[in-house]
Amino acid sequence: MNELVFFINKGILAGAIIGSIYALGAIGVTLIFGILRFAHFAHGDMMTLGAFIAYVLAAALAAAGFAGPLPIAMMVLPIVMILTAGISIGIDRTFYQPLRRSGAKGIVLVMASIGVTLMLQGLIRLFAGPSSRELYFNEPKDIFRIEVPGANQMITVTEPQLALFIVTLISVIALHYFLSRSRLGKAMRAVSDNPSLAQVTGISIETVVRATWIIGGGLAALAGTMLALDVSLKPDLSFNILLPIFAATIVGGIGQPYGAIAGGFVVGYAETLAVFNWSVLLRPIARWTDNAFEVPASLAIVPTDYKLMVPFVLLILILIYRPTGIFKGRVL
Amino acid sequence: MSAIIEVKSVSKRFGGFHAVNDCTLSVEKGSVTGLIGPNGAGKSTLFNMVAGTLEPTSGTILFDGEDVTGLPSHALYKRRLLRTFQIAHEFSNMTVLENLMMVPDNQTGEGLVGAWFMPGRVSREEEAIRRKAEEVLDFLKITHVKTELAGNLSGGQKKLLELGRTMMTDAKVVLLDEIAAGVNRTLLNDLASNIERLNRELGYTFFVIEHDMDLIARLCDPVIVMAAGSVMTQGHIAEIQNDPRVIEAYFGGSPTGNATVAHANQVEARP
Amino acid sequence: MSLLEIRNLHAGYGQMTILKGIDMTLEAGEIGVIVGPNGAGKSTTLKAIFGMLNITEGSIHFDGHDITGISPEKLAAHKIAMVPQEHNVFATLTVHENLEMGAYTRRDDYSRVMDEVYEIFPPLKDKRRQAAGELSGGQRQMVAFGRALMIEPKLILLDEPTAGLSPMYMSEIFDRVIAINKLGVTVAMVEQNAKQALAIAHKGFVLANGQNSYTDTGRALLDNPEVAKSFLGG
Amino acid sequence: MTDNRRDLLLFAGLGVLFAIIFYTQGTAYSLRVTVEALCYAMIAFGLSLQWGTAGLFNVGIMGFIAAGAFASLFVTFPVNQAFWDSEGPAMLGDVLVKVAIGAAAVFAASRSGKIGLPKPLVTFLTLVTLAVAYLVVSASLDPTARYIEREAGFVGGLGLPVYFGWAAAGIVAGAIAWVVGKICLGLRSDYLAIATLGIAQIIKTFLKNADWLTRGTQTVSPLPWPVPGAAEVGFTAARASYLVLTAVMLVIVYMLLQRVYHAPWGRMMRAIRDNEDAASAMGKDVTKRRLEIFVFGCVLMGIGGATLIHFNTIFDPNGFVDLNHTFLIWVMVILGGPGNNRGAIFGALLVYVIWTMSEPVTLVIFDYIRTIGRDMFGWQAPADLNSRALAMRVFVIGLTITMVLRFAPKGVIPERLSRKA
Repeated sequence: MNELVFFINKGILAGAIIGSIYALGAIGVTLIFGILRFAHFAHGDMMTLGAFIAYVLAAALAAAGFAGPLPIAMMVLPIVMILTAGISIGIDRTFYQPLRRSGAKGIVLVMASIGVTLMLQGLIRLFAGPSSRELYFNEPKDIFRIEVPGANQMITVTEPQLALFIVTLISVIALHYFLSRSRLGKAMRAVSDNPSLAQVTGISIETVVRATWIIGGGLAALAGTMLALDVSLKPDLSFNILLPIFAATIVGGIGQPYGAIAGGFVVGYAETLAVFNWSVLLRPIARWTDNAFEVPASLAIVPTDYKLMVPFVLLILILIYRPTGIFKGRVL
Repeated sequence: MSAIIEVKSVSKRFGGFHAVNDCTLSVEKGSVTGLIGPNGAGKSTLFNMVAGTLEPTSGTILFDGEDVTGLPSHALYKRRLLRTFQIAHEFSNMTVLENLMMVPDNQTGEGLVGAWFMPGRVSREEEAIRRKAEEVLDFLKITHVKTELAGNLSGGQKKLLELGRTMMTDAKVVLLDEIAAGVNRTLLNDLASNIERLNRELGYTFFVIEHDMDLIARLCDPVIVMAAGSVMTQGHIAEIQNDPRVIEAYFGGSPTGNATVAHANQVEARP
Repeated sequence: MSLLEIRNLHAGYGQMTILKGIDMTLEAGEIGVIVGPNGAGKSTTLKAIFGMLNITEGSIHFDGHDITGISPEKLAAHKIAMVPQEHNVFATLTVHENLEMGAYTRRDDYSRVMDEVYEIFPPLKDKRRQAAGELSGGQRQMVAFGRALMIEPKLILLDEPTAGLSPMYMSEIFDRVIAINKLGVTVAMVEQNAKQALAIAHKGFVLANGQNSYTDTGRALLDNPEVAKSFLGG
Repeated sequence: MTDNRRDLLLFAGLGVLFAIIFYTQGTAYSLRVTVEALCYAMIAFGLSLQWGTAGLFNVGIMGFIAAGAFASLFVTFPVNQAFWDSEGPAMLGDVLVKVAIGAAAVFAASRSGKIGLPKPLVTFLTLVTLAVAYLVVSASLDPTARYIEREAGFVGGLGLPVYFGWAAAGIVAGAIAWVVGKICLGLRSDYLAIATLGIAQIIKTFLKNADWLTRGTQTVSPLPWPVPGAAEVGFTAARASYLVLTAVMLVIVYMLLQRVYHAPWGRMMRAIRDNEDAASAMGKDVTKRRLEIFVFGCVLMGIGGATLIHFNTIFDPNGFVDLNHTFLIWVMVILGGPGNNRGAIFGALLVYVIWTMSEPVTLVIFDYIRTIGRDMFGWQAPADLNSRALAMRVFVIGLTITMVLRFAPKGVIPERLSRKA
């Protein structure tokens, strides 16, 4: 049973955690892809930026002696999301909108977003330095343990992980209601579907663009902060998280928010299970069969160092076999 | 005569919309075949499928007896099927001369090895291609814009350049997509007589989408009429123009709906 | 004052001028039909009204307001609706959502208008939960019209509403246009099927080379032998 | 004519800049900067070709540089006798045979549609074969790698002359480009951007972790020089002769590029960039030609990377970073003028000099800030201020990219559209 618990902890839960992060990021990327029609390379650094803002706020509050039922960084999340969304809109106004207005090709916007990502990286490192930081200040990181009968190990979920599941679920449900029920949400889908008709219908494209950045920026901040709470705040997240998020977007189908969620979990699980040491699960089988076969010490499909290979290979396979992704997104 | 292009029950759907619906037609070798029909009848979609820019949802297209369904346009060019575009697709950052000179295939200088190591052969070829291009420019009477960037030409000149490109190589079939739009009358006359000449003397087959009825009447036999994604009828222009179905579909015949008639009467009755 | 007044309009895309002095007036409650050969500037005129291209000279007044060069999304506030020629529905949205998007600029309760639209186009009611992209061409045309009606427009602009439809459908569409007009909506329509369209028009505008070449009542244009000869295909 | 005069003026200005650097910074140091700048210019040629001439978006330059550098290392580094005396070669041969069989099996599976199998089955078969081949290969590679690391340290090199290494650098970078391009070039350029970004990270990860092949983070040095080294002829002379060598290579490549650009090849490529549909209708195989130019560009990047790495004599996988080896080159090309080889050279030389000089300058500026902050506000600067200061340069690179795109999208020396009669 211990092996099973280990698998639940290191396989199923770990996959769900990273999958949630990817899903939250990919929703933003897919919406930006659908409405602004370019691959937003600065998304990884928007996540870092959000986490960094959370760190600054939480550190300030912690220094002021503020305390509450939850970790401070979690309590300031709404403010962090609003701030990051505001910054995203500011970035759009300053760097992307002028290019859009001048009728630049999509690929020029992609390049501009790379410029933006470098600027964010520079600023974050200037103020935060290259070292990694904890988002917990004088607070215990609660750990929830679930006992499993017949096993002496326990299923463990940390507080930030549990919070991540909850906020991901809430965000996904909220997004669903927003896109299918609200006036603005439907307008976003309309613009993604047919921008010129949307304009003729009286939908202000700029309003929709703003909404896109608010959602994308807010979710990026959410994902970044949760990731930083779970692990630690590292300023060099950007490209290493960007590739899986792009993979999730394309696997799910470009422009499809539900696809992005599915894609996020597909990529998250693929990555986790690929580096999972499967010999753990083979050992009990070997025991039952009186060690009829030898179980190697390590039986991971992909060595941990090559984790990035997994989203990349998924990306390549989907491009070869189904460029529209699972949810029939558009092919650019 | 035998068919050079055969379109066999070809359909094309965009989402749920049938742009071309089970369309069957053929173009005889050596003919100038016209394709007419109201806007949105599926003519351009059909054309694009024949030219290899769109892939049919179902059905087959034969060129010179071979199945070419879904082949990309550059492969069709190799079989000597050329096309013009309804909206001129000039290479706007290149000169008019360059626009023409890029057309011939198998140029030695188009390969890296050729361009680097066979300068003599490349420049001989270039000389010949340039002469050919200058002839074409002369022929189209646009020699004066030879060194102008194609993007700066007028709409009509761009159309001529479209046609000029098809003259840079020996074609079997040329698809002309609304070549007359934006070209002035005098030039159009020249164009028409040259299309006739290419057809008669060099045996070019033309397949023509056109809204200019005079041009259709002058050049095309037979004329195929498309409506709602498939062929309605085909025949000599004189038959077509007198076919009541065609008049109704294309030229806009007498109103048939009852309300329409009633309303029409009402409109008339207004002071 | 007329509902729509276009004076000496020059407009085009980028550097290219397509309209070279168009004049057009429509009174409230009329059907105006714009016909002419391809490239004459018919659709361009509609797009110019709709603020979708560069106006270099001239003016457009609607209901006493200067709307020259206004941005497209602002026209809904003036109660002007447009039905483009193609891609005129949101294919991935349901029929119902398409209609809701039509009413995007409305902040009041529009459920009555919605009911009316379903009444005018009964087939849509059954398919209201279906994605518009799955409907047939005729039904999509209904969605497009319905969407435009949601703002209870004073003026509706139709860009070749019969394009791509079989002749049978065509008269149905014209019937629909008349029905819409009877609701009190002024209609400006570009049409290829000149004869049929002029027959239902109070006013017809024949364009050629970006300029007015004939303007008269629909009937008069149909009866004009010169017009018939040059533009109606004999 | 005025265009040429302008170019001349710009290059003259650049010459003055270099003269000042030689005068103030000393010959040996300045020679180093110049050689490195020329290597960057070679890489910039590759990008200018891809982006300027064909509109291909490559953000994985670092990967191609690293791959080229490694290839050259492998070909030129002295033979490791310990490896060749061990079981290593045999075991590695076994792995290679398995790779070959696996590749053949995957290829066969992907072509099984030809014998009438339905498409979903073909896909399924291919993926299963791929998975099996991968597992078999990685299962036999792991012990081999461990054995080699234990017995011989790493595989070592082939001990061939440097020029062979540089050729190999081009070939390997080009081969990787071919595979990536084959998959992505039929689609819109965003996909290529994403894929190149990924492949670069993966190449770097591989070079960093495959200790049996590259010694990983332990780095390999000294790499051989194609010209007499400092030990033989002295610092300055050695660097000067390396400079002459790179300059000659650069001139040759420049001439080759100019020739194809003005040949029908260049005309065709510009036509494809202008209007893909029309070029295709005029018989040009757009996807194939794009692949050609992508591979060609990456070959130059590989060679440039190899010359750079040999000059510094050390192969360190951690030394390859996106900023220095991808985005810096982007700045060079878009600032210089994409699609114009003179622009690429100008951009490379200017940007590289500014880049190198920016390090000491930034540190000096931040030193002042530290002093002023302490004296006036009692600010205690963080201990890692220096490394933070250098992050400002990342910011500046990003800002330059966005500003150039907006205000000077054609660069300082724009592409000339030919008007010759």
